[in-house]
Amino acid sequence: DATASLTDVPEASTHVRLATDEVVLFAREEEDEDSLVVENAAESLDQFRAAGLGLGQEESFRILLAIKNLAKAKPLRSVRFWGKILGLEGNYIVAEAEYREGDEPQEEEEAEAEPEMEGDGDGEEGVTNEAPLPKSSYKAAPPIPRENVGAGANKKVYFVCAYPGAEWIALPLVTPEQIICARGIRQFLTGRLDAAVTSFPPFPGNEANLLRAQIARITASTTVSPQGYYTFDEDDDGDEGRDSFVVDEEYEPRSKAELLDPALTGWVHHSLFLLPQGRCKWINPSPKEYNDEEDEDEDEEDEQAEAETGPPLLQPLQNDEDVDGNMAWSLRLSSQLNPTSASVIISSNRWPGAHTYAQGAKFANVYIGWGIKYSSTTYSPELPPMPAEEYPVGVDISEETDPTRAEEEAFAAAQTTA
Amino acid sequence: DATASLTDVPEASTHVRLATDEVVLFAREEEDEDSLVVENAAESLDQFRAAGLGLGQEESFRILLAIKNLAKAKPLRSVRFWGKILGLEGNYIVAEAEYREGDEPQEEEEAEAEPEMEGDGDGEEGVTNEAPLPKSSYKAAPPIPRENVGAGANKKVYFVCAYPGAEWIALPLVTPEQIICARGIRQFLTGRLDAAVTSFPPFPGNEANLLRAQIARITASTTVSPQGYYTFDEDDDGDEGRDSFVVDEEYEPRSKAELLDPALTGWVHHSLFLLPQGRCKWINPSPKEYNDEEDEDEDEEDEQAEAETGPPLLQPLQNDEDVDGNMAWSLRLSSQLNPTSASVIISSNRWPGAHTYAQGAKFANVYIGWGIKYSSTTYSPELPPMPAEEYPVGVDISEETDPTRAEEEAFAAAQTTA
Amino acid sequence: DARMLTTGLDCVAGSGIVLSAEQRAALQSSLPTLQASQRFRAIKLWGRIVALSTEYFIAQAYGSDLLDPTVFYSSDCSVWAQLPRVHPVIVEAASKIAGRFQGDPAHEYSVTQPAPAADAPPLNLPDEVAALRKTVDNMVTTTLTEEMRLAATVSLVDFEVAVVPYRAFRRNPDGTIQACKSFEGLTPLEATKLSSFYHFRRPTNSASESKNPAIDFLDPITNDLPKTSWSLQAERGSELSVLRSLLWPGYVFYHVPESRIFGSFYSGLGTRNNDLVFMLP
Amino acid sequence: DARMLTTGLDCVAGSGIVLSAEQRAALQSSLPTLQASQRFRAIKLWGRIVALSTEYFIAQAYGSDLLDPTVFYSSDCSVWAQLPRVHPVIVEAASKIAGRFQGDPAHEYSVTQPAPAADAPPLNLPDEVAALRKTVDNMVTTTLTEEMRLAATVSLVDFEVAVVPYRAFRRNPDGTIQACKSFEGLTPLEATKLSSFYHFRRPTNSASESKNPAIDFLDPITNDLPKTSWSLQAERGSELSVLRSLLWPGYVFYHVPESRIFGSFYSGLGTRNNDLVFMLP
Repeated sequence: DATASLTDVPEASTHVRLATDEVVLFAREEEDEDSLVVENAAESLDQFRAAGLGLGQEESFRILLAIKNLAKAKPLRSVRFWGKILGLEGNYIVAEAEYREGDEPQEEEEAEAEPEMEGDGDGEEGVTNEAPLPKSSYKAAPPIPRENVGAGANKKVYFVCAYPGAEWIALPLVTPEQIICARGIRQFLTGRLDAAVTSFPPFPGNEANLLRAQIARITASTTVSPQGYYTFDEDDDGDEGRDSFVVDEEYEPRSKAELLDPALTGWVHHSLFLLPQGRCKWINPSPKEYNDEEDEDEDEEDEQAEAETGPPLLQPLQNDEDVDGNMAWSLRLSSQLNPTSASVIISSNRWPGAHTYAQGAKFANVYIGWGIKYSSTTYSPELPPMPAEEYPVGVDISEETDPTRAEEEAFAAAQTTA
Repeated sequence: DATASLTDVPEASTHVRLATDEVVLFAREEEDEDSLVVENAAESLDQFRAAGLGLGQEESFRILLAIKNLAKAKPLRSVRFWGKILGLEGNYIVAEAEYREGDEPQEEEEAEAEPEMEGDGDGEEGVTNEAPLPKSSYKAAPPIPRENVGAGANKKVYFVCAYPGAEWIALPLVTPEQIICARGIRQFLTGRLDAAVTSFPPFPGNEANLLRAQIARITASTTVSPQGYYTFDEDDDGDEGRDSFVVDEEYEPRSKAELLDPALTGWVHHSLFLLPQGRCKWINPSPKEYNDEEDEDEDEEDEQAEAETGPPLLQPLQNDEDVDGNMAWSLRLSSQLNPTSASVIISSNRWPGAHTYAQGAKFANVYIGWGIKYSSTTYSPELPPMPAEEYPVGVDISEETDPTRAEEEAFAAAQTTA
Repeated sequence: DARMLTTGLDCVAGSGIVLSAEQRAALQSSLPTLQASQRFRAIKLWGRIVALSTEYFIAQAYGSDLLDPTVFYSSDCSVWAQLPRVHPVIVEAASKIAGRFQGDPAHEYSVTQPAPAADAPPLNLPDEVAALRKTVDNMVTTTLTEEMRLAATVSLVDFEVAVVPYRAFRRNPDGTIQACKSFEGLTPLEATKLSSFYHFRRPTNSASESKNPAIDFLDPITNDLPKTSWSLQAERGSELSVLRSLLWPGYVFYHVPESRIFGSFYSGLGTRNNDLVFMLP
Repeated sequence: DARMLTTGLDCVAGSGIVLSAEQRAALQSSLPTLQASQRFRAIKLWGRIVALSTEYFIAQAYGSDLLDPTVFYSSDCSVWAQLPRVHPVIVEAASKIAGRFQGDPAHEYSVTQPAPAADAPPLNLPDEVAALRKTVDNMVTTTLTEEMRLAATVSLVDFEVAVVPYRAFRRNPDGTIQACKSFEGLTPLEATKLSSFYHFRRPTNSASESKNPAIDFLDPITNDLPKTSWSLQAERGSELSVLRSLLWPGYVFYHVPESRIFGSFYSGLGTRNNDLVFMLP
């Protein structure tokens, strides 16, 4: 009833600005997709919606258009809708992409996108520079180098926007420290990428980095696919460390019964496990200088620390750890009344909001939620370390009680009388 | 805002009765579909909806359930959602089905469902029996026999219900007279199957028959499919009269460009043409008695009337007659912004509301509308025939002008004086 | 309202009127932008006219006069062009065009009608309208574009069949019309009666003998001829009243009783049903 | 309202809350039937609690008291069972259960809490509630079913986070609460402020010093602790206000400014976020 609310002349509202941004989505262009793989986000979201999950139809369609725009704007090899993370003041639409080989942004470019964060915990703004404080003698262990674009936790790059049609912003690469620290904190995101993260332990970076770390954790834990969909490349040498796979052209879709088997044998992880170290590929944290270009491929076996290992790629889910005593995954059909054309839905109980559907030869992952890992126990932040002792108490220095006024007076009287 | 309208205690409204009917749809049962082919109406309607056609999502889903219920209740070989016909007081949800061989209802059963209508035009109620009128000497031509279940215009059977969840009612078989008469009238349906049809020429039957006739006409004209999807059975003998076809297992989906070709070579009719005679298979209207069981197969060539022929099955659309000077079909893509996963939509301009989508190896037909054929010229109902002359004027009988009073007086005076 | 797009479309879906997610998404962006660009108070999607080679979507934007909208059209729900305002003689000529819209706004139609009688008062047409008319042998031939026909059709539909529920609007003493804030919706019983619906147009019956001129100022649709030029049905029980025009098939008005939710949508060929009298049972 | 289901769901979709066409179709049939079966004045879909092996859909039906609904649950949106009314001590015990709902209404939970001090006033529990509690060594162990936990959770969510816009309800002199007919929606500006939203519960602050007790009778959410236990965002510009609870993540309230459209939906795990204070920036 358009006419029922005709009362005031509206000012140019935020809504209009939003809509104007969105209008760019609907500009029509020649299709020219060649080899670029753009997931049909609207179709996947239709499947999720048929299971009572996901987002509304109009937003889904806008996301599809926004992702196509992203694919046009950047030299990408593939791009898909990763999910939507809710924040306190705004939300993030997240796209996962891979650059075309050779088109990865240069390190300088990366560095620009990244805020200062390679140091040890000075990412906190507005706290420093109050007065010259005594210098701590604490010397941090040298940071564990992050994985490069295309490898491990940085295998994919992530772009976020506040809503479909807003500018896509590339998130910085994630560092092991960020992942380790993100595991220890529970934090709502604000929706502003440049927001400071105020937490203990202090997070090495701003919200863009925390968001990226959470995406890395969620991705590592929840990107699953029907067993057999992906396979290792035959040409690849078959040792433990295989970290790439291809779509099996001969994949015969799993039956619904197989996918619904509570033993979870029908599903595998297709993202590398994130080691406690905060990397997917373990690196020896010896204090030697690493050459960034080489550390991935050469196995320098300085056995100073024990190598961490995780489950290999394409490992079935049945070995996944329980979530607070409950199964890690819940399985169901998308439809109870029309099972013939229903899809199978697998939902992570570790990261509520992460779902995967599989129907026929198609599947997709999505995450829609606050970016918070499930926990049934009440969170207690890590306690700050004990304060350091001020001075070593020894022969030269000992602590004494301050004299009382009576003692001082007695002392003064003694001096005078002496 | 549930709470915003909490004012009156509602009486048990029609709505509740409706909803209670619908609840039966959602009763869950074991799936047991064996060889029965039930079209996923919801999926087809999703495709139409993606093109801005069809019905709402919830109604689509209820239709799917209603069709599954129909499939359970009757011995059907296949069933699909045919469409929805709007009426003045109510609407018809129409399902098209084929009985399993041998499970066709007996003729008696048919006759029960059919109202009296085999006569010539006494289907009009409340008009007869006013006073004993003079008998007309007009003798109608013997009716052309209708086609049997499984043949021609009665190849499929049709079930209708007022809304999904309401009882499915089988429509009677259609007769050639009904089809011929339906062509000459333009009539809204009421939504009541037993409503009288008041038209000139008088329609031989009630609304159930008119509805069935319109369904036959729409089906014959608008059920089209991508060329190559269906093929003639190799085992079938290949003469002109082939009236059955099978799905080509090796069908390679037509490209969108082929389907969008304005020459319409990408599309064929897969329903038989309805001849002027009101049948799909011409029959010699000689007054001999026909044996219903034989008339289909034997070509008795009493050449008293010239046989009517129509285009054969699986004939491309490019030979279709224009519709009032415009092309008979309109073609478009379902989506302008996402052409890669769009479907091709072909819409009949002869029967507005009849649409077909094709995407990949799938296609479906649907009709949603008032059941009225398009016409740009103003309709004039057929004029009643000229009144018969009262008596043949001849030597014995001639018409004369009544004498005027003056003449009568003159005559009387003459008599008297004579 | 653009805001009520989803609700409204949900209410007309049972009549076979749906828009795709793509179209809805585009409208949700383009209509507010269009509204803001010219500071309209409100904008609504009026409907869709299905041409042979495209679909014309129509939007109406309102300033202060609810009965005098600015009309826009678009074939992709995204880029909008304003429709010309057409003179009544053009509307009259356009109403004589039989046949489908072609899909090309520049397509030209010629309409030939008898010229007005010689002793008729002069029409005093504006130059640009007069330029479209050519009189030969007592016949006037009007040449108009499909864009003009589109504009004429929208105004014809609005004049002939646009309806609102009783009490939803009031007339102020100065003659302006506004939404009635106290309107709480029709009762379920009222919603089943044609007499509860009124033409949303400047009343043709100016000598209204109504008792309450602030409320009873619109023409009731029950005066329409033929009497059954409407199909009023309750959908989903009494949760939704749907009023379909038979004169302009494709015009659907909806109202959720006991709520302020009402509106209409036209989705059709853009042709008037001149056969209506013959088509009724 | 069941009638407003689509509009409401449309408003919470941006928060990741959607229902399938199957679920909506089932609800459109089953909710009105449920409402009529016991002659409720209204019924609404309250939300969905996601258990490990199923989803519990929750509906609330209203008689004369808007703050005392009858609560139903269903796992298929079609067959509904009534939830028991649970005693406050059971609600209190249920609130201590950590972890997920299992999906089996008969699943039993045990909650052990310190017994009340010896000199505390006696609780006077009804027999059926007392039967669920067993005191051993100054500890009370309460045994309750998942169905009771479900009922307790719904009442906890309603008490702690159910909100309504300012002015949408009024209190009559007899203390009953009713929808305010003159409510025209919040202004776009008001809709951006937490102070425009109130708890829809019997006010805890009984000594209200308000000037207008008919309107200002509800607890403002701005008194909640911690202060930022809410995320208020404008979606689609200012066309839609969405208020998400951080204390009960999954509770989403929506309001279309300048309209009467408002409502809420809960879609979550059914667990309270006890870590909230640590999670704020």
